Amino acid sequence: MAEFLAYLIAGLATGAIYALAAIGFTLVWQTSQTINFAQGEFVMLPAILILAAVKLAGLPVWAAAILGIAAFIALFGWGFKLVIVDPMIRHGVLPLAIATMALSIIMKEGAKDGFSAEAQRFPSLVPQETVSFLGISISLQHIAIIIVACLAIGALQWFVTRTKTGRQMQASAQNPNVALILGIPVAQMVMLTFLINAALAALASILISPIYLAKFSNGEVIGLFAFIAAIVGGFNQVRGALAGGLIVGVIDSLAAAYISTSYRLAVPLVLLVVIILIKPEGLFGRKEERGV
Amino acid sequence: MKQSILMLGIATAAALALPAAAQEKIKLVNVVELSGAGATAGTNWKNGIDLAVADINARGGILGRQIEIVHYDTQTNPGNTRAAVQRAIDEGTYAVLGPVFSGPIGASMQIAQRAEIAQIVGGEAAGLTRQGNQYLFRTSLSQSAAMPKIAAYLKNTVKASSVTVVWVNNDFGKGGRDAILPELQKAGIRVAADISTEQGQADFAADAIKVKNANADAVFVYLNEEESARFLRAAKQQGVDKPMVGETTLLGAKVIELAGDAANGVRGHVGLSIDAPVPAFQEFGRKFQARFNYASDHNGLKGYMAVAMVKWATEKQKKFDRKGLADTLRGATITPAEEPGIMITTKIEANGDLDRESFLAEVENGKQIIKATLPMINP
Amino acid sequence: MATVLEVEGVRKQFGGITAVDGVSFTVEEGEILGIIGPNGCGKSTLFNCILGQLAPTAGRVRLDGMDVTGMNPEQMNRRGVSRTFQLLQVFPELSVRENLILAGQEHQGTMLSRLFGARDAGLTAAADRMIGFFRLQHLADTRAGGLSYGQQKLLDAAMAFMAGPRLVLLDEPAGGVNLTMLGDLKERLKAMNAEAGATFVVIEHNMDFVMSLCTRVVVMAEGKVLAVGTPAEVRANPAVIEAYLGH
Amino acid sequence: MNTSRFDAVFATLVLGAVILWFAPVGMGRYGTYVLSLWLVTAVAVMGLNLTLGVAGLKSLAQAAFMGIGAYATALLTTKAGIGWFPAFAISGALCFAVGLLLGFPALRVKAHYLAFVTLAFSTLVWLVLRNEQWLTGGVFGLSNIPRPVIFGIKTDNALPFHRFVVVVTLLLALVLWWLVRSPWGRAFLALRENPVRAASLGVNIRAYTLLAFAIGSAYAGFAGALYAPLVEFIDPSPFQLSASFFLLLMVVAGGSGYQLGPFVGALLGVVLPEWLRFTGGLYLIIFAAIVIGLLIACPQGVLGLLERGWAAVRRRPMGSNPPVKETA
Repeated sequence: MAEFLAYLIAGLATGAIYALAAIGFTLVWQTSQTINFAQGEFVMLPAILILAAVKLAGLPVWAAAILGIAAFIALFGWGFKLVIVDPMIRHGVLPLAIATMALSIIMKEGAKDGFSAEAQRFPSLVPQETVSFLGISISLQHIAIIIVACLAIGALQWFVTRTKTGRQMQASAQNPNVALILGIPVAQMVMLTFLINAALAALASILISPIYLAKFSNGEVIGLFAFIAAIVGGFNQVRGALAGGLIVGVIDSLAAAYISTSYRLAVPLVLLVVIILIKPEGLFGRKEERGV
Repeated sequence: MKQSILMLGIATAAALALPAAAQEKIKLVNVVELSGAGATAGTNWKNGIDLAVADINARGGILGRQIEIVHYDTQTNPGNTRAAVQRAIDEGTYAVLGPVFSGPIGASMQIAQRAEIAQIVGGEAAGLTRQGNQYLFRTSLSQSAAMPKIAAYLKNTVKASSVTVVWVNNDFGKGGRDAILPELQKAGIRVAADISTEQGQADFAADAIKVKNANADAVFVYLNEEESARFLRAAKQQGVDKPMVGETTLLGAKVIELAGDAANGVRGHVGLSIDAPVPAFQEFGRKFQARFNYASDHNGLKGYMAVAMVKWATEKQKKFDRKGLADTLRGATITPAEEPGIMITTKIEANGDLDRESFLAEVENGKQIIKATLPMINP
Repeated sequence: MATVLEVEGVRKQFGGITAVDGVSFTVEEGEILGIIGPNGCGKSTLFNCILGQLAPTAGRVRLDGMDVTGMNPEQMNRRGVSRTFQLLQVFPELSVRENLILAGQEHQGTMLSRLFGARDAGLTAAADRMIGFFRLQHLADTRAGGLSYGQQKLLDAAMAFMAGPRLVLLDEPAGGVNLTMLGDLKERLKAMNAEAGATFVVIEHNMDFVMSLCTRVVVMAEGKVLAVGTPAEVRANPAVIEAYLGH
Repeated sequence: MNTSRFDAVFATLVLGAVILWFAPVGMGRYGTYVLSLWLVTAVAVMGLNLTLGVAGLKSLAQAAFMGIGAYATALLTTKAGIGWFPAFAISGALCFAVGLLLGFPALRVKAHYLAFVTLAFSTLVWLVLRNEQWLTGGVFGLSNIPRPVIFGIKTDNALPFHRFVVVVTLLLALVLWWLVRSPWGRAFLALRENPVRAASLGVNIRAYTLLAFAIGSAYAGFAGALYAPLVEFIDPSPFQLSASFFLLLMVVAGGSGYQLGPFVGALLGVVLPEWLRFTGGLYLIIFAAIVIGLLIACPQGVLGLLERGWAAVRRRPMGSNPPVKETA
């Protein structure tokens, strides 16, 4: 039992990170009906930018963090929408999805050539200590990740359902034409979605890099798992992404524990296929009516 | 008398070579993983080569000719590796350096063999040198040489009767795991758990819990440097308190830097390490740090040595003969006295395997401390 | 005259909203039946229920006396029911002739014979006859996407006739078509009815168009059938006048 | 699309094959190898172009199917001692069958779920190739894969093997050219452009969707059957998910739906990075930036760009106006 609890908490912590990244998929999906194949790299890069500001510009950590995050949100929230999404979205979703694949190559190679091919330590906001509970050790970092991620997602959910701006943002994403008629500033709202996506990615980056170490290739794994999480939870719902992330994190952790470790990766994928076959809109997704 | 004739010969050769040096450089192509899964290992290897080339060129090159080094990325893909090795040979490379990963080596070694050009690689998988390829040379001990030493260490020094094996599921880790299991069996050590992890894996919490629950006397960790560091941190968080035993990739400076406290107490067998009690290794480590601003792993040392092997054999045969280079290397013993770049006496077996001294080490207070030096197997 | 299509008590609900509420009517062989009604009265939803694009919540649809409720559009098509859509739906990348061949090819031979047989599935002559009938000869090899809107509407209708169907359902064939083209379209549809004996159901907004084309008219309002009769009868029906002119 | 017996695509394919037959003379083994690798990649891209460009289905498993074909051919020719030609046929048939099995449940739901299912499938195939060492050689791969012997002529050297690849690629391209112009090709196109309308014309959506996916996958199997003897060594890494993404990128960059698009796309994906090597370490960044720039300038890819340019050139001297649509 204690053993199971240990796997569960480790899985929840990892899953919380997947959830943060998965929300990015759902936000971009809602606004542009496309899949951002660079989402994993979005989580990789902020930590690298912060470290670059520390090592190359000699800034103190807090200043580097502010600068790094601001630069990231400007480049990959605002810039991403303006330079990549806007010119291509009119031509259908496929060229855009392909462009994000190319973008992921640029981000990965840029981080490697511009900064380092080596993994780097990343400062942690939380002490690297463990507490004992029911005979198992629980890392404070894991607890912090779960809490911060859930708070951030909760805040986002509150924002989109309870505030005027949030509802306008949601309306713009779901039906831009109607939103436009209702006088909602759709362009700004869509931009806001992309900024929130970048901010959440930066948050995930800061939470995870102390444990994963900052490295140019980290996005590959995070991107894949976040994608699985988004599908499992449902592509069109914020809460779906949260649930999907936690489920995939826990399943992965339990798979490592109780199933052949060399086939560990297969378990979340099989889950994904099963979900698509029995509940294609995802566990918590909204059903999209078959249109004529 | 004999010596002076030799000196005269070298002087003549140098004099003859000198005019050519101005216009003709000797071209060396390094084909290595600079992107994809092998990028970190490959970049270290490349940097080691760049350092060696800079050193050698500063001292007048090989037989008076400067080295021109070209790096080709393989994207850690066998097809691309083959293309790049073919290109290197078509462009007249003197020898092929790299790659580091066994798959890409396997895809490209027949090409160098057919062209009768020496290929000096960073791979450690045991199978590479069992195919009768006369042109393939390693730069480090093969796993089949290193693993018996670890099994003996686990049995005699750690006194473990059961071991958990944690390995990375790529050619490096799988090769090591396949090599250690029979050795453990021979030594009468039980394998409590056999845990496979992914290349580039970031989250080791579940693996660490599994290690803890297996509750063996010791843990044998065979991962690449960064994954080693992540694993050690996760193991510390989960309260794993059994001895962690490993190979070069567990005890390197890189792991200590990344894992911090969690690396303390880690011990094992070290082949090439910038912390080893060999002044040349430490000197290399300082030069590498100064030039690239980070600590080299064993792949950096391997890359440096690969160029030194080319230099030594060329000066030995006193000409730039591609086939002769391989013939000279095969079965040779290179000492640092003859060629400082080799750093440690290295014997090259007929099949391309290496034999050299290695070390038993332990990490204490963030420093790698060498506890014993293990002799060569067939000196 | 035989009854081709029989719609009996068809109802379609979306959540709490009833879009079609117990509609019944029949279509007799050789007639042109019009369905009219204000926007949002459920005409297109009714079409979709008849043709299997949507599954009706209740009610039956019979084709030549056989129950075809809930069959999918492909199966309906193979049983001889064709349709057009409210919005223009031709294949812009194909030429006019290719569009027509495509519209007929699935009714020729088997999957294998279509793969290994003639490239045009033996339909070039039939397609050219149809092109001639709709007077599109000069455009036969033009990309359909390059045609004017009205020309595309003609092609759209022509495609529905390509397989020699038993019944054709036209959803707003006149929508967005200019006046000259409209006359052409009506005249061609009438000719189709007269010469080929084709049976149609037409949904239309354009009253004049319906009244001059159709032999019988069903008037719908708020998901229900308000009146059925000849154009003259319907025009004189007070309930219809109320529904159309009352607001 | 027109139904005349031969057209510009046919002529280009045959002419291209003739040029490529002689191209590597004096080119060196490296150049020859890159040309062969380009054609082999183009075969896989052709298949994906049918699946995606013609029928509009998004498959993320093309490299995995290529892996199945490559491993099948490698195992059959090394361990089972079967000749290359039957191994080639079996590889394609195997991928076709697996495509049907995979596509059937996936397409039952909704076409775009195929992307998700193939994503999972792609990684599962990679796991099996890596873990089942007894069969696939695992991470160590399979080596010494023989090259075919045709009518007693060995293709061990670069040039004969290249010419062999040219012929096989030409035949495969012509089969696809023939298929796209058949009623099946018309139905595939209808699927992509407007599946609802296609269904109302009696097109059996499920059967054609499944066939387009399975035939596209079979082409990946054929490409794998060529890849294994070309490299003479295979391990799981070139068949990873990222490789499937890369093939998708080539389809779109070359010009999705254009029959010559795969050759242009594979040229971009295989030859351009090799050519860009002179730029040193930044070559992949430059490559990716070129792709993004291309897609921003013209989302229809290189051939779309050429077509647009050609139309502009043709229009000007003739002075005719582009077709105008009446507003709806």
